[in-house]
Amino acid sequence: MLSSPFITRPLSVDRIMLRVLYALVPGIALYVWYFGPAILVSIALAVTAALATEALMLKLRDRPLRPFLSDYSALLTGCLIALSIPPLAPWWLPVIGSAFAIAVAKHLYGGLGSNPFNPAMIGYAVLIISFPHEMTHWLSPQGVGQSVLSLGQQLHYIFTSALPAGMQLDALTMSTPLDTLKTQLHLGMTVSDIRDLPIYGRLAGKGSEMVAAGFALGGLYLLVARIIPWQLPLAFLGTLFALSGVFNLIDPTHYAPPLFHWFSGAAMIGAFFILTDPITSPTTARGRIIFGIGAGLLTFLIRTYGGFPDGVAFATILMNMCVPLIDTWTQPRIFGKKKEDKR
Amino acid sequence: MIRLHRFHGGIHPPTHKAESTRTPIMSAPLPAQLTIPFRQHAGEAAKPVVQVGERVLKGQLIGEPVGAISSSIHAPTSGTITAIDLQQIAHPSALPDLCATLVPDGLDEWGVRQTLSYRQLSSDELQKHLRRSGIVGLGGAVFPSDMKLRHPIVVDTLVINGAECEPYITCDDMLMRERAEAIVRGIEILRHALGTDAVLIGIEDNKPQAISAMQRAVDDSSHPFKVIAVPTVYPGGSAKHLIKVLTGVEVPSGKLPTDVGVQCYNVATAYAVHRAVEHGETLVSRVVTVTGNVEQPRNYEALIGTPFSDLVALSIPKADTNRYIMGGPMMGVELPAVNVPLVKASNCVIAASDALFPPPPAAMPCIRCTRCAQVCPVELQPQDLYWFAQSHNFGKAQEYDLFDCIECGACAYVCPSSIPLVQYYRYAKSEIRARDHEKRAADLARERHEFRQFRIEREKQEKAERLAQKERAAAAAKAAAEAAAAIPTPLEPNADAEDTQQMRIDAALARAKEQAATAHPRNTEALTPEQRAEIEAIEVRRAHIHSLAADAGADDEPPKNSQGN
Amino acid sequence: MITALWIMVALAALLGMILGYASIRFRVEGNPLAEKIDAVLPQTQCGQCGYPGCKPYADAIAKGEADINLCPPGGEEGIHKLAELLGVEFKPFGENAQPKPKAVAFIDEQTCIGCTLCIQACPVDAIAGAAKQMHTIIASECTGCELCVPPCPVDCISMLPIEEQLTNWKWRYPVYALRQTS
Amino acid sequence: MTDYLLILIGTVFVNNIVMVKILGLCPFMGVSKKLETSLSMGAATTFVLTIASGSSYLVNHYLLGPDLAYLTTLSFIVVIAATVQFTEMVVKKTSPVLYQVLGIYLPLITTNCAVLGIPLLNVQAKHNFIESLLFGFGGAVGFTLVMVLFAGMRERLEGADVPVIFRGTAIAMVTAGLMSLAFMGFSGLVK
Repeated sequence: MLSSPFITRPLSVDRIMLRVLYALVPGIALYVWYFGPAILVSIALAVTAALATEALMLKLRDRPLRPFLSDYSALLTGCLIALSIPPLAPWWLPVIGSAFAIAVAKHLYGGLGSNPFNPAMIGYAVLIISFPHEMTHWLSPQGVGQSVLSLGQQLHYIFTSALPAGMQLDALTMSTPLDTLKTQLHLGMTVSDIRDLPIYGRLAGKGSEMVAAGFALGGLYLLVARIIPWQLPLAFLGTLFALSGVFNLIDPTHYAPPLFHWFSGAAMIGAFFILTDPITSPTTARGRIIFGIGAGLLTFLIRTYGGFPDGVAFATILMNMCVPLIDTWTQPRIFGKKKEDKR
Repeated sequence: MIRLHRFHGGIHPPTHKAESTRTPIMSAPLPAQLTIPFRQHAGEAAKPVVQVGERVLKGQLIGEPVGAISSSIHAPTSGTITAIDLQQIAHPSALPDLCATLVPDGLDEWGVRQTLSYRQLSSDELQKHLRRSGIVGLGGAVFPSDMKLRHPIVVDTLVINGAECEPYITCDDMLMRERAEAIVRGIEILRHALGTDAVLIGIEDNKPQAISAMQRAVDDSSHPFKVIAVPTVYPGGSAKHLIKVLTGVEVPSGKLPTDVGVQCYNVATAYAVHRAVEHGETLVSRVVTVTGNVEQPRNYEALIGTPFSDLVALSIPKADTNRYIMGGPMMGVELPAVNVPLVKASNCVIAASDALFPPPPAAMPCIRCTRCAQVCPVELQPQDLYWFAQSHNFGKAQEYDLFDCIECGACAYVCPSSIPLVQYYRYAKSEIRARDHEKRAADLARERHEFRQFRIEREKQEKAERLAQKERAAAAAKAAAEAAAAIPTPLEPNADAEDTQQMRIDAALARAKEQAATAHPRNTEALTPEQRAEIEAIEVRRAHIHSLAADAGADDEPPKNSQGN
Repeated sequence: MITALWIMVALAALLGMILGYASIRFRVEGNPLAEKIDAVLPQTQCGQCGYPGCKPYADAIAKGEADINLCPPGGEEGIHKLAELLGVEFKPFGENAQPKPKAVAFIDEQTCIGCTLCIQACPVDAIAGAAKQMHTIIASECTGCELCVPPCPVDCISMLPIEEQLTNWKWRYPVYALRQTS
Repeated sequence: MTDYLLILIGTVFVNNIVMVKILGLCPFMGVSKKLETSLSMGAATTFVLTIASGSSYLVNHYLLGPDLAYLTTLSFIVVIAATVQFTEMVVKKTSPVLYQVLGIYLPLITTNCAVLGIPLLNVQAKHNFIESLLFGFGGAVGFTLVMVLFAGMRERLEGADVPVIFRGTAIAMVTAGLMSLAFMGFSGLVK
């Protein structure tokens, strides 16, 4: 017999995930506009691998395929992995990343809803530690690189790792704006000198700043549609802004300004699409603020002092580890209980 | 104007109240047979006080309260009790309970109706009268109303609950529209009994007609009651939440409203109090909404014990109706069968079809989106409670305040994964209760076992003492017997004089000893040395056994042994 | 080499002194473990474990003389609790010690001859009656240990399983639709 | 001052003894089923490690010196064993429940390789007394930190629908591996 309540409001997991996917569209569109369609190939590869792994794992675990394949969560994981690795990467890079993310970080823990770590970020971390070389060949925005590949040539490279005769990979790719900043600072340049380099635009990297803006736009939609809680992006971006602002005020020659931090690397996509994964983020309002602040702090530290070009992924999984504790220690007061009554 | 307060969360499901408020309350015809359960209230079930075959009058007591928290059950109409046995009732378990079956004689003849003048009544007398009249909270919790007047309580605000927040249900709405004056009189009786001045009548603002009817009745009565429109939000009709909205006071977790000086009654209860005090009518009928998938949704005033099938038939269910829900769609229970009887808690019955209430899709895993936490009126973390309940981690669930959950269903209503959250909480709660019960039973058993062992030990000691006494007495008797060896009439007169069992036993023992003493030499005459040696060996063994037995708190009496061989 | 030896000896002596002092200063008496184990046991006092009651069994477990899977009335859950308390692995019941459904004893009052043997056998004094008078089980206090059954000379005691009623009915675990493969 | 701070941050995060140096895995896996237990275990280890690194410095510096360096390991073991014994007695007296809960893992702090490892690393790195203490304390705090985080995750995982063959230690090992992966993010932060 069924138990009450007998009526429900029609909103389902797949619709939530679908809206998150819609929100990625402006960012991806701008990505294609500035960097060419290679990213679409990458996304296709990652998504296919993610769905295939999901299906395989479900089969192995003797769980129904349809509801889980159609909940779009694997699709989203695939997209996020593709967006966080260089688009002109050999085909096996997104495939390995997605497969690892879905198989180990998601299904070993029991699939949707049980994973303590963000699968996409685990996939990314595994790739950057295992294949650091391949992970640094980012495409130059159109008009900045010395030569340009056609789509056919790009496809050819992705699947065979062979470039057209006479072309060098270094001529096509560059390191990310964040990475360049770090390297050049080490070489003794000042921030303002570095930002005069051709790869930089008004706020951060040329092209990539617009992609970040696209993700921010999608994120704002998610906020307005109340798909994601406001505390997480606000606390994360706020902390990043405040920290970089303070350091930039103290020593503008060695520390990049706040908006540079916001619009470079994975800050925007992280703030709105990665940190806000409900499964791996805290459930209490105060917990979310702590989580966001922690992630912002770690991102800034790793970007500024650490050995990796971007810190969002590591900050995310480091904070993921803290989620159960944050949840336990930020339980809100319940109706009819005074604060001190609580445990 | 009074300042209203807010509580966290809540939802706004479609109300569907208009359907059943188009026509006035209709009196349901007398059914062919009534089934009256003896458990219609919170607390102990009532005890039957009528015999099978007995003729009863309307309003006559047929079940009397047992224990402190209990209430009375009355015959809803005049007729004959044809059975007192287990019958199916409206309960999610579909298990039967003790019910009286009453076949009406059609006269609907009232028994003695004791009317009272409440102004001369002390709170105590009123309390007794309500208990006799079987008045319980008609909002759904069916808590005996007399308990709410019990001393020592200090109440400064009386809250009257006319919120009726659940969708579909309109019985309180219609009652307020049509019988506002009687409700106000009932409120005045309760106010008088509680000795308070402030009375706040909270009605959700989606019932403008009820609000104006009640306002008019209050104005006419010239009592200083305040009728207050509260915002429509589910579950705004939960007593604790209505109190919060009206007074801003939160009833502490695990406490009663009276602990913060507030008492809360439902409007239908106030109406029942008025009928009981000023008309002497015990609680034998109530207003119930019949709605949902029926042609003519409306409210009926029906006798307790009326089969739901009769009521539903009056409203003509549509063809695709396949199940019935008692109560609202948020907290009601699915009826195990449509012919189960109406009880005091039944405020509504909804005919349901798969089109009206589509069966929920298969549950997906929880994605911790916290939409449930956003709507929880108790500010719990339903996603955590679910996580613990589904993994049978009851200790943790309790730590996360599972028992503060009011099972309102708001969490399950918004859950994008369609998880039957409330059922998980009910499961966890009943498991925890069962465990507590087992724990208490185990503690009781331990206590009783320890007491028993203590008792056995004590008895053993006492026995040993008695034995020692006996031996002393026997020795004395033997000495006396030896002294009076010539005269073979030893202890009889003494025994008669004393007339105690103890002395007789002592005498018997003494006799036995004497016999043993005389018999002993005869046996040991003319024995071979081998036999003597054997007997000695046996004696040694026996002595050893004796000492062991003595150590173990020898139960056997030594004289018997000495008779041996 | 000699220095090294001396150093080690000196070190050992010094630390030994500190530890010796500590062992006197922080001495602990009593074993609170048996009591904790006893609290977990169901207190049926049935003796199915081979010990004359729950407390002796608890003492035996605490001393490490008895296994944790000897208490059928406690059920698998009882073993889990003991395993958790003692930090050992769960151990299933043996062949001849399977838990039975909960039951209470019932005396057939027609047959009872009033011999009081069952009263003496009951570990929790849950049988009321006197010599030559009919005996009755106080159901609410009966632990279902079955110890009263064998002594009865007329076999008038039977064990009735506790049936589900409104008062002890429990909500079921929701059926999780996704567990079955579609 | 900054040096000391860097030692502390370095040992807690960057060179975490469990996640990066992969020391002390036995209690890390064994006592991390419950949050409270892991906290207490962390506290006990912190106490032992701090005392042990301090006293082993003293033993090494004043008793052994460079001539008797071959006695380092031996004497450290003796010092650690004594400290653990002492801690055990104190815990048994002050908190019988904790004593019960920590069970075998309390005396096993003796064989926690992190506890021997840190004094030896101290000798290797030629830390002075304060640095040794800080290094020991920081290492222990790092140990406690990851223990507590790990225990929190394991408590939550208890309710998860983990595939049967991965239940228990297997999924705990996977989690520990992924945590270690996350800690690689700190690499390069402090030398």
